[in-house]
Amino acid sequence: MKKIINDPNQVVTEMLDGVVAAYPDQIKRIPDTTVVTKKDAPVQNKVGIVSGGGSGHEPAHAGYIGKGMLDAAVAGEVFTSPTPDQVFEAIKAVDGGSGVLLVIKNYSGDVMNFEMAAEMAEAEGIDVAQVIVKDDVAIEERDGRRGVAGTIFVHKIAGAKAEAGASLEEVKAAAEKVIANVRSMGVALTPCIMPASGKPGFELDDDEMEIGIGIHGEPGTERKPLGSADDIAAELMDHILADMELAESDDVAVMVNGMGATPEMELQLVNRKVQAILQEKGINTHKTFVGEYMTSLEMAGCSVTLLKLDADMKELLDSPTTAPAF
Amino acid sequence: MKKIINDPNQVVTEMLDGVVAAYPDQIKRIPDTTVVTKKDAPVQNKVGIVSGGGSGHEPAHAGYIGKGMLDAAVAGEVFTSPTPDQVFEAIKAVDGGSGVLLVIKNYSGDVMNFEMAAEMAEAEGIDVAQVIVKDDVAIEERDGRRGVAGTIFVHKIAGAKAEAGASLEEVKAAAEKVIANVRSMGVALTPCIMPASGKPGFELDDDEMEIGIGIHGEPGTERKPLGSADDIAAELMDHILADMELAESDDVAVMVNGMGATPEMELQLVNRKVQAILQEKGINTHKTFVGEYMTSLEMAGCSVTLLKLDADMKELLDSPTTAPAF
Amino acid sequence: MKFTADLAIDWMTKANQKIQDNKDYLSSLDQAIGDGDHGINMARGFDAVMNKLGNNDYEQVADVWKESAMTLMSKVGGASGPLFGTALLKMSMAVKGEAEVDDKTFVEALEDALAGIKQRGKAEEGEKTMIDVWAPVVEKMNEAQTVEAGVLRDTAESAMEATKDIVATKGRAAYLKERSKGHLDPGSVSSYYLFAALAETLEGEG
Amino acid sequence: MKFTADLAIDWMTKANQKIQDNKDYLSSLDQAIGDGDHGINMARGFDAVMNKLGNNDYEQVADVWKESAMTLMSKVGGASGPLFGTALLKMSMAVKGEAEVDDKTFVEALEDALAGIKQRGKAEEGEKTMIDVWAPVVEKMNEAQTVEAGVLRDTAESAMEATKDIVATKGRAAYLKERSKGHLDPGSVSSYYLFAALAETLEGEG
Ligand SMILES: Nc1ncnc2c1ncn2[C@@H]1O[C@H](COP(=O)(O)OP(=O)(O)O)[C@@H](O)[C@H]1O
Ligand SMILES: Nc1ncnc2c1ncn2[C@@H]1O[C@H](COP(=O)(O)OP(=O)(O)O)[C@@H](O)[C@H]1O
Ligand SMILES: [Mg+2]
Ligand SMILES: [Mg+2]
Ligand SMILES: [Mg+2]
Ligand SMILES: [Mg+2]
Repeated sequence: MKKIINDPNQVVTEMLDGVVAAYPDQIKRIPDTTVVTKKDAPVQNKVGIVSGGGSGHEPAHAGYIGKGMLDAAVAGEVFTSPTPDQVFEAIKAVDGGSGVLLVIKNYSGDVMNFEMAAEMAEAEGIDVAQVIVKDDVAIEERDGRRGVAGTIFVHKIAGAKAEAGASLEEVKAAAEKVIANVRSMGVALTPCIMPASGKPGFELDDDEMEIGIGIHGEPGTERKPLGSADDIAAELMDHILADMELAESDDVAVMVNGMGATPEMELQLVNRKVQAILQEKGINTHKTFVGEYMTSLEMAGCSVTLLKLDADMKELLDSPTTAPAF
Repeated sequence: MKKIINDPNQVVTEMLDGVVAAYPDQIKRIPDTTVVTKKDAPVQNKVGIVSGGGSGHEPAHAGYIGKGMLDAAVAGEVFTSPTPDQVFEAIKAVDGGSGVLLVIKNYSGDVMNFEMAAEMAEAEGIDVAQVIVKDDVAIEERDGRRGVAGTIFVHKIAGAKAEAGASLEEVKAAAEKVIANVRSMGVALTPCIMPASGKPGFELDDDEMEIGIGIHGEPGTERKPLGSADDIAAELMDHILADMELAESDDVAVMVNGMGATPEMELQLVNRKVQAILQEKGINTHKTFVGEYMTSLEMAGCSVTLLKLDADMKELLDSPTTAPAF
Repeated sequence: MKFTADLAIDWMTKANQKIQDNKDYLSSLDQAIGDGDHGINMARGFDAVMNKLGNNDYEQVADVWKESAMTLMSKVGGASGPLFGTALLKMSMAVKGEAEVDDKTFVEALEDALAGIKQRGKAEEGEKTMIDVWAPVVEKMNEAQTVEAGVLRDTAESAMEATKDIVATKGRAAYLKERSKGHLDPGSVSSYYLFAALAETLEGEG
Repeated sequence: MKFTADLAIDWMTKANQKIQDNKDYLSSLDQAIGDGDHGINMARGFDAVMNKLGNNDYEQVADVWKESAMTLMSKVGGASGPLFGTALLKMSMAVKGEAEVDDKTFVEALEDALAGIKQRGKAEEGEKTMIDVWAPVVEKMNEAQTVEAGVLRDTAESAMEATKDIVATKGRAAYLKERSKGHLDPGSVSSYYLFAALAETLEGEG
């Protein structure tokens, strides 16, 4: 395990210290928690947006805190969803009287822990709504799908909606619309190593890749010889497009997301092919994001995300945010 | 060599295609060159800023094209400085009548190729000035120092100055002021592999790191057992601070730059310690940048950059830019 | 049976021992069909439980279980944290106010725990989760209306082993579909440790 | 000596051959004390030169050298591109208008090339760069006022080998300071190939 860390059991709390030290004017930490919030939280009469999950996906989720995006992020241990008490702290910290939306990635642990926190908050009279992101088409059944990089689009669009003064119900509806229209799929070239165990999550031969990988190194759909950038992009796009209803002249947002160790040069090669495929189909790319948005520690690989946009979503996606990672 | 690429000899041109496809409203490519420019270049009566160098440092340099930053970036082959004819194309494309500043990283090859381009441009009556960035304190002699991540601050501040309508002389002076006040140093945990050769640039044992590494994998100052995040940050800061005159209450900008394969979690751990050291010395961090700004393909490691700021530089650093990577 | 607060603490102590001893094993099971953190999660949680229990006095079984439940809930995380937390919380509610818990009440408490797990996990028997250990154990105890160490251990052990043959439809292993077969469910193995620890506590008493 | 355009092409062809044959070797030399691309750079450049020369007719030596110079300049990049480009450009300027180049003019051309390299590289002899091959070769030719194959090859070869003992003060190897000792300078090795190729061309003629 070759990592720039101190104590493997302290990486989460130290990472949060680092984030707060990097953006002290924007982000603060609730003492004795693993919750970071906007400096000016709670914003009165604005719906608060809380997201979070296991750590190891940086810049998710703390990097998306900012005006027009998240109000708080809850960090669990590496790849382990945070506990209800922590999520509850986040909810309390960002409720400005208009209620709080929880953006949850679809993993049993995340769903349970966030739900329990929601129950605790409701017991204290805080209005809470939740949405569950399930964008990973590597899983066939829609309800079993994992939440991966598409989550960032949910943060952005729900965050913009909340910033515009919408009600909790409206913000939730905006988030649900993103969830209904976003699809992702990923590939890994090398595994990631959890600091606490020091062991790779899986093994891949020198000439192999794993298609359909999860962001915690969950096994994918197929293991096969490493393909070219064009082949990889085409394969991911095949799966994604097969699951979306996209017609000529439709608008999409594209995200080519690095898993942690893949250089941007390679992400741009994937993007090149993704855009070529879209162009060939007459689909219009409204906006493209190439970079590391939802990572898996030092995994090498990438994911492709498409979000089908309507006029409303375009406006919300394009509206400004101060979140450092967007 | 485990890379997401197509033909190893086509990575540069395909990467540029990817960048243009990602930001088609902002960036265009000059046909049959490896030059990308602002979509609206040349901007009349604004000093043009051209940078560039070998490829493999993405998002440098194309990602810094935008209003308030670069007007053009010239991409050489991987780790090989671009040729004079290409740089000349860039100069011609961005000259809006007020002259062009070349931001050159201090490598023999870069200096020679850019200088020859400058001569060609001057022969055609274009006003050209150049600055040479040498921020890497791993090299003792100031004039022999490499240009590394500090270059991004030169782009930003010179770009903002040009955007504000300053003359070529003034823009050059702003760039020189950054160069005089910026210091960097890096560390590598794993080597990078050039696509064309398929071979790692150097070898490191499983428990070793190389302090003072160059961004092309040039050997550093010391090879030793992998230290903790705190130790690494402290060592890089020691070298940097020993070379700067920083007094209590001075303002700095901080960049913790990933070399390509290092997850942001680790960069934040380094940042945490960097900020603690600054705080202890009473030095004020005006702004912090944590992420991948000047990479070395898939090298694992990071660099730390400090820029001492005065009021002018702060304003220029803080002014807006549309560059996708800043 | 007269299950006291001291026995409740003894149970948690023995459970902790097994979890810590098998931390790497549990993680390796989770690595095969999940994300490899189950041992780390459980070890962190039970370590915290031991810390809590060691620093306080408890009159009632319910207090021990409630404290353990809240600690697991706030320290384990992942899927197993809320589930083990809910189980112990439901048990503590079922025995509230009783200084000594008899067999009948203990069985009722286990039934409530199972119901809590199912509800929280939105899962049923046969989905390759810890429910596949809890359900048969509760069923056996319910039939006998007594909590007997040998039966407890044997039932939990064979149920745990039987999870090998199940195709997962809940939790992370569900992503693997058919490929999840042939692997033990990590949460079922830690549930087995819990019941085996309980059996030892009861035997030590008997 | 009557050095013609055909011989100039023959020289470039033989130089290309050596560069391509030793591409990996040159890169490995550069990997030791630089960034590992010297062979790749030179091979790419000379490949382009061959392409260019093969598709055109040339009357004068100067035209061959100028075309080669411009091609190297626009295809090699790095430090070596502008230097070899400058060298050949200076040579072409020195022999401009002459259909056949005699020894005296050839030597003058080499002198101009060396001056060009020094100026462009802001470097002198003894800094562990290609100058450490060019300078002794030019000096020897200048003394003799004739370009003799054997002398050319031997001088270039021993000069190339002598770069091993130099501590670099220019180019990427300078970062290594004392540690650059014991390694050949890659640009000096490719310069040696250039002169060895010239020697073969002259021998083929003689
Ligand atoms: N929906 C569910 N209902 C019941 N038990 C579940 C459910 N999902 C997961 N589990 C149990 O949790 C265990 C995994 O726990 P753990 O690895 O700690 O959490 P995570 O899966 O979040 O990493 C599984 O082995 C399984 O027994
Ligand atoms: N300033 C200089 N003057 C003369 N020759 C130089 C200078 N800098 C580098 N060289 C030569 O260039 C060679 C390296 O070329 P190459 O590897 O192609 O370029 P780069 O160093 O840019 O990667 C060195 O071996 C040396 O001979
Ligand atoms: Mg987990
Ligand atoms: Mg080079
Ligand atoms: Mg797990
Ligand atoms: Mg080189």
